[in-house]
Amino acid sequence: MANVHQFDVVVVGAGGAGLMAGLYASRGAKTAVISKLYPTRSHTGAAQGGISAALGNYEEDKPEWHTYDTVKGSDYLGDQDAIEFMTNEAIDAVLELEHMGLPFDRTPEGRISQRPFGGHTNNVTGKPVRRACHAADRTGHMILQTLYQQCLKNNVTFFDEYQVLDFLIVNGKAAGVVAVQLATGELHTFHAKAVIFATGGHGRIFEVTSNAYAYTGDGAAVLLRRGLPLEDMEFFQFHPTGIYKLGILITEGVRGEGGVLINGKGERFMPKYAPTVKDLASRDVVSRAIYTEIREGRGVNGRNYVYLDVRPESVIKYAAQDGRTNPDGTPYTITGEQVLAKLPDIIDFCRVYLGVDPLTQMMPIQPTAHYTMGGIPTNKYGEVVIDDKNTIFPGLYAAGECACVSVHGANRLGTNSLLDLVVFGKHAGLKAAEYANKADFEKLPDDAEAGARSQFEALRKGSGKENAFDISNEMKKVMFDDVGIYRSEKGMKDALEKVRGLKERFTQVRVTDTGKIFNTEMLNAWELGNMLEVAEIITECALNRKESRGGHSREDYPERDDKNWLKHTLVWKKDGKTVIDYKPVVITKYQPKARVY
Amino acid sequence: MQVTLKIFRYNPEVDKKWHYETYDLDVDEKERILDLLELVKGHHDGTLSFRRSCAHGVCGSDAMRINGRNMLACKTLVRDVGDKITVEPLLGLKVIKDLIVDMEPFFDNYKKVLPYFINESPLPADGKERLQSPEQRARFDETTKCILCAACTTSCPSFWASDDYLGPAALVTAHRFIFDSRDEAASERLHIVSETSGLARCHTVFNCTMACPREIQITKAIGELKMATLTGKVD
Amino acid sequence: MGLKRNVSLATALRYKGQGPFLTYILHRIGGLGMAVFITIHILASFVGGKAGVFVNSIYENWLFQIFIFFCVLFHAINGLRITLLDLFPKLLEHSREAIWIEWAVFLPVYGLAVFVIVHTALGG
Amino acid sequence: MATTKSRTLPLTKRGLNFEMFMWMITRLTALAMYGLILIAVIGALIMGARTQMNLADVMRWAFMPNVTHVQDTNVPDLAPWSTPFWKLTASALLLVATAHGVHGLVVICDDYIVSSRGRQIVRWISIAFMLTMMSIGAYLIWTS
Ligand SMILES: Cc1cc2nc3c(=O)[nH]c(=O)nc-3n(C[C@H](O)[C@H](O)[C@H](O)COP(=O)(O)OP(=O)(O)OC[C@H]3O[C@@H](n4cnc5c(N)ncnc54)[C@H](O)[C@@H]3O)c2cc1C
Ligand code: HEM
Ligand code: SF4
Ligand code: F3S
Ligand code: FES
Repeated sequence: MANVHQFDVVVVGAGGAGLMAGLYASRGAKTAVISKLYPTRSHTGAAQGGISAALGNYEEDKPEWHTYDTVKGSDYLGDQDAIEFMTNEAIDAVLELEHMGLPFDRTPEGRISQRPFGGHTNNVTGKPVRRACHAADRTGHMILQTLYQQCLKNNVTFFDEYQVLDFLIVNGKAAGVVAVQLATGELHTFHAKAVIFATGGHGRIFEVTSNAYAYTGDGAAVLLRRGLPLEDMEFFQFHPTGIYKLGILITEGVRGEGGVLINGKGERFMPKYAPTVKDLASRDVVSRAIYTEIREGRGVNGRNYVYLDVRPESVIKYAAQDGRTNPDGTPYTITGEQVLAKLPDIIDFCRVYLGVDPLTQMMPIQPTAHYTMGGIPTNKYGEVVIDDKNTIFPGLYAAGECACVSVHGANRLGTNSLLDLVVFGKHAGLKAAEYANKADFEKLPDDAEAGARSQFEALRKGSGKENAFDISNEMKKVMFDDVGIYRSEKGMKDALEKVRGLKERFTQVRVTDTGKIFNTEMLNAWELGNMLEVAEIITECALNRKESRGGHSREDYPERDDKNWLKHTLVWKKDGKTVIDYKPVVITKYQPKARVY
Repeated sequence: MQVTLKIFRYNPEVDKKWHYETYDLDVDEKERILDLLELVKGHHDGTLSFRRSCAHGVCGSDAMRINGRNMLACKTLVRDVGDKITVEPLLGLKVIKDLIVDMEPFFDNYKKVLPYFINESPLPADGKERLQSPEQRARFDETTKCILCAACTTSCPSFWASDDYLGPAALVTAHRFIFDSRDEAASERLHIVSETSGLARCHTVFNCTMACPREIQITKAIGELKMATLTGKVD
Repeated sequence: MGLKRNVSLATALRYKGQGPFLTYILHRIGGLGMAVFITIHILASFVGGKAGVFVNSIYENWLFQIFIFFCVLFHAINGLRITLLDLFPKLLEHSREAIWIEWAVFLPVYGLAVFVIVHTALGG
Repeated sequence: MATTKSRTLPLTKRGLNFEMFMWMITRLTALAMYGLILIAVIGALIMGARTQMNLADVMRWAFMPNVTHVQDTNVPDLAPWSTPFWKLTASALLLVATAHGVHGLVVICDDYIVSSRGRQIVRWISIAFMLTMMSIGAYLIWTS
């Protein structure tokens, strides 16, 4: 075989999680980072608002509060040991990023600046607390750049524009991955002792989404096909504020800086739903509030959107009503210039895509598909676990959005994902290197590429009756409408049928491009296959969970049901059939109680 | 509205020479050029190839020439360019297929300017962050915005003349570190950017600044670098 | 194999740059024009004789004068703009205005000069 | 408050090399040319150019205040136009303009010629060319 590469550790994905893992793994073992995009194109770069850590640079804050907020945010589905682990590591993780040169915004004292974010509170007073460390409204961009730069500094080996298609298992252990080099169309086998998946989420299965084209659930689908389980796939987060129709995200930071939601009648409606923290309630709560307003006819012009208002005069007016103050106790005020300085990209998006200037006009927004809470089950060291007893799969690791630790449970708090990337990316990298230094290479199977090749061949053989683009659009629509913010038995059953039908039709798709060089048609079709796979699993898991919790909210079962459903879903694909099982939630300090904001 | 989309096409495995292909589409004026390309790929010709990811101008995948000027396809709306649209690959980089160009020389130049934070001094005794005033932070804010889309570098006549020229993007990166009060390798970087194929090749053409989708004042940043080599002032 | 990376002059000139791209091209033409002309002029004066007279006759030609005066004036005014912008990088933010001012100065002066040259040429 | 240690690099640490030095020289010579041209124009006006010369002649003189440039005009007395002062001014302009112009040519060549050998050759040729032009020019100024 011509294209075989041997590395101790192979990292799949070069977003925040992959780069952090690559950086740490490469210090202890020979490491390669493989990515289907140039690393700096990864979706981490789109993250806007910030990364949370209880630095307390403005006011008192502690990791315990951060832990509790996260547990509460997760609607008690998050594993509390893992959450505690993450929030305790948070401070060092953020400081480490600073030491790597990340240009955080600064306080007047020269320390890292922080802003309030949904669900982050002072546990004593219940008031929002400034916990999100930020670099303007492009924190993720800065993290991505900084980590990539540090990888270059440390001579990490990159394979840019290689798409991983298959995961190799030998003797029940990880043995490597197979990837296609986009520029040549050649298959490459990466022989490895340890493999870390950090491929990001799958938000592209929804019509209105803040997610990148690359978010097609590759990692999850590849492992699913190889018989590994996925966890909590029914939990998907809808962010309350996406640009109307386009889904482009308007960060929660806008509300952190004092922006408020306004319905079609010109009323501020969040106090009705979350009397204490109002517009800064947790995302699932705000998304549902917006939907309720729209459904009860209070959308703007009877359409399915509302307004987000960050005009300085409105901010000052509502801040005064809320009694919000500056750190020194004076009433909170803001000017147009300050808004522009703190949220330059958001202002830019609105001007470009909507022709709306947020400093003088309100922004039309609607909830948008945003974050994958579920994913590849791991423990807090990033080791992939494969059953309810947390049995470790030797040599396989996962981190970032594609993984489910689970620290986000049923609903992720804003800014906790970036934290998740750096904390668990780092530990996955460390563990993988440690493992690789003890383990031996498994012998590669004779035809390692066979699995990958046959997947591609199937896509060449279809009758060509069906069009992939149309299938993709139909899937997105049905998933957004029926497996979106509000779900019901009937809607989801219809959706499942539809998705299965689409899967069937997908076998009739034929890729017309027969070339090898940048055959993006082939790759897109393969990705559509992954999306359909994931969409089906999500729908099945969601149908199965008969309660409402966090991001999963059912009209037919509107209450949380801790007696029957305080457990993680595990799902396998066995001989084409979906198998669902459960795993207990780790509860240490915080017993479930009703969640009010 | 009815638009005519003319696309540069080149498939190395079939074509000897590149050509243009024209598509008539019915689209909304608020659609992105990227949406149009997706539509062509989905319904007219699946072989059309281009890079894209974020679809809202933050990842830097889809810089290309639209009506003769470098832009991001996902940040340009139909109403910004009218109903006659021509899409071509970036200039000065080798075309691999259709709108996809070989980005390696671009990233090679980026890597030349030590594009990473360097500070080998001990950390503050309390183990916390290195201090930096908001003013010091603001000094290099502009150049931290770069998404490495290459729109600037491939609009620069000096880069067209030779890809040896570091190009505006690499210089922007150098600026980001040289003017960061915490960084300690300003001198090394200034030596690199003042080499023959560095600052001296910039003739204040401003194509870069006009092309930058992140609205970075690139020419100004380069100007500051030039003055820094002469005066030694880096704060 | 891919196409070459080379950018032909024709393609380069088709790039839709804005004001400063145009001035850059003209500046280069102006600089080159002057350099070539001055070299030839000095050499011709040095050699003298028939060749010198011939070169000077080109140089007396009004069409040539329109061209070379363009080179000189444009290069000088644009050069001043570049020099000022370069020495005070802060001004680079106002490049658009600088270009406007430049044309506002250049066009009347050059227009007047062309008028005078043509007038002289026609009037004897 | 954050550290405020001065960040001015010493001369050897600025990356100030031939390229950047010449970059500055190009701007300085540009300014110098403006200065010299101004002197020439003011001088010409004082010496009565306004009534005795046409625009083209003034321009010619301004860009190179050498007496041969006013020989074909209506100026009655060439003596004030050919003093050592003007010869010096003309020589200064010659030097500055040649240095500026030749380096300009080098810059243009450097844009397109990438091999360091090629660049070396261009440099030597231009130095030779520059010296030649300067001597010929000086000869013309001081013998006219
Ligand atoms: C608009 C937006 C704003 C956000 N804002 C915030 C915020 O303010 N705070 C916060 O905490 N979180 C935020 N998030 C969430 C957070 O940014 C993401 O969850 C996180 O960046 C995911 O990082 P990752 O490393 O897991 O994946 P990514 O950064 O997406 O990286 C995935 C990588 O995997 C590679 N890859 C994928 N498939 C393959 C394959 N088959 N073969 C090879 N490589 C592959 C890709 O090339 C890429 O390099 C935001 C998300 C979005 C979309
Ligand atoms: C008042 C007079 C002049 C001014 C203000 C001036 C200014 C400038 C400046 C600022 C540059 C640098 C351009 C850059 O780096 O992009 C330049 C370049 C140049 N100048 Fe001049 N100049 C003047 C006269 C001359 C003369 C008399 C000659 C000819 C002998 C000349 C020939 C050139 C050439 C060939 C270049 C290089 C062009 C390029 O790089 O594009 N200049 N000039
Ligand atoms: S400076 Fe601007 S144009 Fe250049 S690569 Fe960066 S973002 Fe793109
Ligand atoms: S286009 Fe090029 S010449 Fe300079 S100002 Fe920009 S780098
Ligand atoms: S697709 Fe990311 S910049 Fe256009």
